[in-house]
Amino acid sequence: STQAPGSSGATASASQSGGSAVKAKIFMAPKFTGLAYFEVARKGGEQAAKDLGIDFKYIGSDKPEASAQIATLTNAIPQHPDALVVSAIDGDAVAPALEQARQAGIKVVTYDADAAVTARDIFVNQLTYELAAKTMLDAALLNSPSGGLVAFISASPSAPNHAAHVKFMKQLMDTDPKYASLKYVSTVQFAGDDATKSQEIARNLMQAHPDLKVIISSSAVSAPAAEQAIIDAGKGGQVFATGVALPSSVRDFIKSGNSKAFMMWDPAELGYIATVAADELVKGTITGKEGDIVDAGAAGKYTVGKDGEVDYNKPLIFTAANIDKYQF
Amino acid sequence: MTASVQTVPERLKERLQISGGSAALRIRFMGVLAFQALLMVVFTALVPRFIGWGNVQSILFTAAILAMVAAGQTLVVLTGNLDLSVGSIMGLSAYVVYDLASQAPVLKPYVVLVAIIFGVVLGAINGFLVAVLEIPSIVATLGTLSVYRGFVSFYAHAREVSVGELPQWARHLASANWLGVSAYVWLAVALVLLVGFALRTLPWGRKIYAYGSNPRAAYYYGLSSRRIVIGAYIGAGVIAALVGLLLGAQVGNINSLLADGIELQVLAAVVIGGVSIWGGSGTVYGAAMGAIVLATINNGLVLLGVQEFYRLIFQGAAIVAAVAVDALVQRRVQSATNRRAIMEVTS
Amino acid sequence: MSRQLRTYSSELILVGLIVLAAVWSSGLSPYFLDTSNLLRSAQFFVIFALMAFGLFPVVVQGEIDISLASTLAVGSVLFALLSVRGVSLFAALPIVLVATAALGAVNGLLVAYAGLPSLAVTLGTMGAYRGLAYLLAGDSGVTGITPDYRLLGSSWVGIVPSSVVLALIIAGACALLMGTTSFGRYSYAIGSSPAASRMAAVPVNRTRVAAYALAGGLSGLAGLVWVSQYQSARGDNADGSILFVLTAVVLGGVSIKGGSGRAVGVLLAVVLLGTILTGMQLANVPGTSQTLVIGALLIGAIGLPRAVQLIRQRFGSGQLTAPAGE
Amino acid sequence: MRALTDVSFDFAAGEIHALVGENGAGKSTLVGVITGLIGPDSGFVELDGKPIRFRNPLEARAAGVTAVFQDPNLFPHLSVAENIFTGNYPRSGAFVDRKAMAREARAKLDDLGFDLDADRLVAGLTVAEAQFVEIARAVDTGLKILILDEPTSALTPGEAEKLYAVARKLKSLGTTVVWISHRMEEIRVLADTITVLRDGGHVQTSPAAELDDDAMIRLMVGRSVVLNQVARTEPVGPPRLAVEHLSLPGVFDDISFEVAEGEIVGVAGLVGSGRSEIAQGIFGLSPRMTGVVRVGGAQVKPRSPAAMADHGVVYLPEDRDAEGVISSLSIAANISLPSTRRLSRFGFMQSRRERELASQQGQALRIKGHVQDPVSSLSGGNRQKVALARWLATDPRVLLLDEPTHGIDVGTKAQVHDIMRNLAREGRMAILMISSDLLEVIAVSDRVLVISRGRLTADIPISEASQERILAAATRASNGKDAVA
Ligand SMILES: Nc1ncnc2c1ncn2[C@@H]1O[C@H](COP(=O)(O)OP(=O)(O)OP(=O)(O)O)[C@@H](O)[C@H]1O
Ligand SMILES: Nc1ncnc2c1ncn2[C@@H]1O[C@H](COP(=O)(O)OP(=O)(O)OP(=O)(O)O)[C@@H](O)[C@H]1O
Ligand SMILES: [Mg+2]
Ligand SMILES: [Mg+2]
Repeated sequence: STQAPGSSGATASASQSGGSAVKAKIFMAPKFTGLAYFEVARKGGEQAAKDLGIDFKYIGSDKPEASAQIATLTNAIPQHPDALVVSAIDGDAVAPALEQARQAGIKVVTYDADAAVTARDIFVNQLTYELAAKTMLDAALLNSPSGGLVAFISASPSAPNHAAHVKFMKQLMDTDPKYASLKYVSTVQFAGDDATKSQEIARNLMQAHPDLKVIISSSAVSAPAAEQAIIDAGKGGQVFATGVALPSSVRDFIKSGNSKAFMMWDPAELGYIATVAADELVKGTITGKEGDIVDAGAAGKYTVGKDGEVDYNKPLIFTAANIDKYQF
Repeated sequence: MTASVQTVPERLKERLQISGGSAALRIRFMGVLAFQALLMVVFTALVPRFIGWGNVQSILFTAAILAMVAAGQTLVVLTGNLDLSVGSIMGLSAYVVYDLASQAPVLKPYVVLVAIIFGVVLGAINGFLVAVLEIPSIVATLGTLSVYRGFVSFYAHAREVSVGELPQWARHLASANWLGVSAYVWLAVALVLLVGFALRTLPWGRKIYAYGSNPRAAYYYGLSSRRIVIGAYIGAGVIAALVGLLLGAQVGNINSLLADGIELQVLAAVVIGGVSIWGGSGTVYGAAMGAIVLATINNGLVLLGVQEFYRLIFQGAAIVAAVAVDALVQRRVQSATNRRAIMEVTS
Repeated sequence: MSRQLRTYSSELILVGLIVLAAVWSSGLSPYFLDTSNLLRSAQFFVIFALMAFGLFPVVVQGEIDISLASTLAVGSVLFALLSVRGVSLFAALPIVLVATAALGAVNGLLVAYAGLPSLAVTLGTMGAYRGLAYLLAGDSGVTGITPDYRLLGSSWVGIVPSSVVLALIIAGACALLMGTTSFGRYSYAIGSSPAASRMAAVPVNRTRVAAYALAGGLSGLAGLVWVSQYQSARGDNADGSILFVLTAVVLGGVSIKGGSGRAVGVLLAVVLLGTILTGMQLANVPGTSQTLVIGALLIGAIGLPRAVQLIRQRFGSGQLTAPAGE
Repeated sequence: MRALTDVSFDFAAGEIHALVGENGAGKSTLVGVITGLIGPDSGFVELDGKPIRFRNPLEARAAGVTAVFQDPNLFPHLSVAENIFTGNYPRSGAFVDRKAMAREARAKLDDLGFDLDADRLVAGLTVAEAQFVEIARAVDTGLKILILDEPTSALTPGEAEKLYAVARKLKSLGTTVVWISHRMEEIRVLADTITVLRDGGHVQTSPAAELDDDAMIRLMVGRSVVLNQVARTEPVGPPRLAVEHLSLPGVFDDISFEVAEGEIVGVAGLVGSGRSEIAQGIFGLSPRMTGVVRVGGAQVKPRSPAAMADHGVVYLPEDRDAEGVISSLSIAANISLPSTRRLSRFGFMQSRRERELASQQGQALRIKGHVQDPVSSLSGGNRQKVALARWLATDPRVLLLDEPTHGIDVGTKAQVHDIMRNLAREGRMAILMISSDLLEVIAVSDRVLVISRGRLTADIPISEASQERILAAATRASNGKDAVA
């Protein structure tokens, strides 16, 4: 047989708790623990838990490895949570574990990084890849209004969101007249979310391309680290790093005038919405089909789109004018 | 049975003197230099900008941190052991020390001192596990790698120490240029020379070489293996803790993963630099050159616009090539040696 | 009888620890003692177990191989590529096993015939093979694994997952290989003294290469388990897991200096680590504490016997025969 | 286990005091106890009438007691000078004064009459030179006791002479020299007093003049042993091993000889003359060797020890502990190691057959101890027997024995000789025996080959062999040409 024994029993117990007045039990699993970004998203989840009366737990390994996350998820299932809120470190690899969870009656919401479509009910996407790409290029133009040469730093060759961002940015620069002033270095460098490595690459990129104007990274570790390297190399204000960054890690750069803009979204709100969506799935107010509406109160209402995707799509560009508004 | 005879043929003696010994060991350092020169020639031919002053500086800056940690690692490798926990010590020192300093400003002037204390304690724990509890070093420091890193993560709680919280002098140092060269490069040069000098002229250093060359002989000579090994680990720990501060200041936003995984790069630098993984031979200068070789490879491949995969493959090949040269030299030393006992420990 | 007890003392300690860990885990989490869950969790450790059984003979021979996780990645990517290209599993299996065994054999050749230190060699090939895996996998990895490749990871023999059965079979084969064949005899001899083994007409180099090839091949097999369980293959598969594998081997009583250790110990160590990790994860212990516990366990288990001995010497007979202080 | 039991005796000042005893009698252990390397369970050492307990050799050294231990223990990557002063560096301030170190080392070597460059790395030294470094290291001004544990076992007679001179000079300066050796003749010429140990116990201490060789041996082994030559009774058979024009560049050149079935051929020569290398070459340990090797008339290629063992050619290495046995494994595992394949069925070892084989060999060679005991628990002589037993278990045709009785006491020695004769006569094996002990070569061989500087300089029938003739050949360069270029 290909069916895990005992999983049907789990279904029964999970559906009993659904819909009743019992507190929903929701686990949030980031890619891995210890990263400030996920910690901010966790706060959002905890806020939602407070607002909606959810039994909320934050689980995960501190190892940035797919197998570690799979272990975490596998061991979450027997604890019978009502829902899992997951940022998938490897969307395909965790899919079987998530499918197993769904078979056991557990609702699955992904946030930040999606898993295979069949493995989850809803994906709360912070930004569509294309919008993220656009926003990053906008931030690049804010830094270097006259355009110039752009280079990319990604996390790893196997991070699908980074790869998609780069693909769209290249496309936009090639086709969109708005970004025509920007050119790009075709080879992507990889820093594995490591600050030291990011700095080394930033320095080497500046050497490799004397006319380099902007380094873009969708890694919240690499972008600030690259900016730091630029400043330390005495190129602050001439070369710019931008891309995804927590405001707390770039506040000094922006205030000192070395950098004009970074971008992100509000991870707390993202975590909030994802948790709310999970709760609504558990309660049965939504099922995850196209057209359902996730009502996250003050955080807004979002319509479920194709393939269960909910687009949060509220990019933030941090500039000297607004950075103090964002305390995360 | 009292015939007076010539011992070993004179010409054999000469042969031994040339093939064995110092010549070969010295050639080892020249080997790294030659490899570096070859890299530079190739890269310059492919990308003329490679040899520009700005680029050279960039390479040296990258190499500086690695070279310093490698100098510490060399102390341990010379004793025939390994320290896989240096990255964790760096991360722990950087995060905890800077965080303490930003929480309790009275500590700010003592940041360096606090880091040294951390280095001594963490290094001594490693040394104790290896020398007293006799846990093979690779196992012991694999354990402390996890434990020290676990401690930082525990302490950090996913928070970052941001650039603004760092002491001003540390930030200044990270971007300072002295005589047109980054302060870190000067610090690295100073540290490598200092460690090299200490290894060469302090009894402490000579005992490290002696112990690593033949631990059994050291035992017979009454050298305390415990003191020597713990001393080497403390040296490596203190250097790692101090360099952690430098790296932290350089990175700016410090999270609990700072320097995670750097131990393999450091080990690669040491191995490429011709420090024998069997202990007893090699210099910190070689290890520093090894760091420069690694930095050069990374830099050159970025300049060439080569994909990440090739960097991994190229670096791996460089490591294997370096140890191959090392083994050749080692074999010469060995072949020139009494097979019976003297080199037995190293084979 | 007492001789038997002494011979298997490290295994007995492991069994004791497993019992303790199980008691502790069931105290931590009420979900621990759920058999079907335990078996499912066991599945997760199969990949590490296979690599550990590959590493075991290498360590017995006094060498090390830290490139195995990279070899696994090459293996999983190759399996995935062949699957996507419609090659049947039975054709793919020998191809990949030979390929990964060849990668292992390269390590072995460099260590045995060129006489290079194994740590340094495999440090180099760890990077090189990882690069190779990325190269083969392309930017986004390989997905769309066909069902026949997934059977191993999703089928059950009675109530036991097939992959767990596979791991047990490999454990048994490994125990036989090391305990009763000339390869095993040679391995222990080489680990105790390579020079003396050579003089005793032991084919040292060939035995070494064989051990490395076996390690590579078993990592390739672990790659199949990976593909079958996770249905995707990327260049970074199993990155970083070699530390866990090494921990298991050493914890299993295999001396890192070579010459001693048994397969049953390695199996017990994997079970122990699995028990502890599963227990902690079921209790949602933060990842950080898990790291700390494993690190401390490694140091404790290996260092404890010596610590006890030292304390006994200090306070017992008052005699120190070990090298005294300066 | 007790290595030493209740040993008490005195060393007088300014004498050469020989310490003799069988292998495993506890001589080296005693040295360890005196110098603080090993803590005694009970008892004490008195120096100048005061009880003293050194915690390590450095403390002993500070009190004027040093030892040159049995196995060379030097630091190969360091210079001669540094080896001499390790742990005891001349300093200027906190630093090691490297110049003074080199200078003092040179002075010391000159003083002792050793011709050795202090700046050379120890890795490049010969055995004898390494031994000189150890001695130079041990000898110091104000030395009260110098203990030398088998200092001449690796030296040529000429080199040993130098050492005798050093010992006598130290004695004249008031130092007590404790001399441990298995060589009767040197004890005769050197010792003032002789102490005999047996089985970890003290047997007797008496002035050298009052103890003749026979009495000494009787005290050592508890019976008298003579190295007697047994006349051969059977004719030798057809050639078993034949080698032609064997050469290994820089080591030996153009070696040709034959060994017949049932024959024991002794190989004499100075240390480093290349005897071991030749035997190892035949055993497949030197792939670069050229020439022809025939076993039983058929040409074979010495590719590896495993291949040669398959052809029935086996080699007993001279370094028993590092190469002859695997100490951590059991006696049975050691004996069966080269026979694993033969003891396997369908690839699996049959432990019953293994045990049978081991105990059968153990009984034949009278090996002490249970077959499951680790070899590390055995004494040197018994280890040697284990090393031999594992080959005999493969039923070989040609035995290459390298210093088969090196460092073995007289009692066991005679036993080993009997075994060899037996193997040749009854077992019809061809035996090539390398030995530095000329008395042994003459006593056991049917024919003597002499190697000098990598060349075969003489092939002497036993009827014509004498120590003088062998030595003359051993020191002659054939045709003025050296193999070592
Ligand atoms: N630490 C120890 N504990 C118990 N027994 C030991 C110890 N060390 C050595 N032995 C045993 O003590 C005996 C004496 O060994 P020792 O090395 O002193 O002999 P020796 O007289 O020097 O012999 P040789 O002439 O071969 O050098 C041997 O049987 C040895 O196996
Ligand atoms: N101390 C040494 N250092 C370097 N090479 C040596 C040394 N001793 C021997 N050799 C090499 O080995 C060759 C022969 O040595 P080998 O050991 O075979 O001689 P041997 O006659 O068997 O002496 P021994 O009695 O030491 O076994 C020499 O020509 C030399 O090349
Ligand atoms: Mg002795
Ligand atoms: Mg010899």
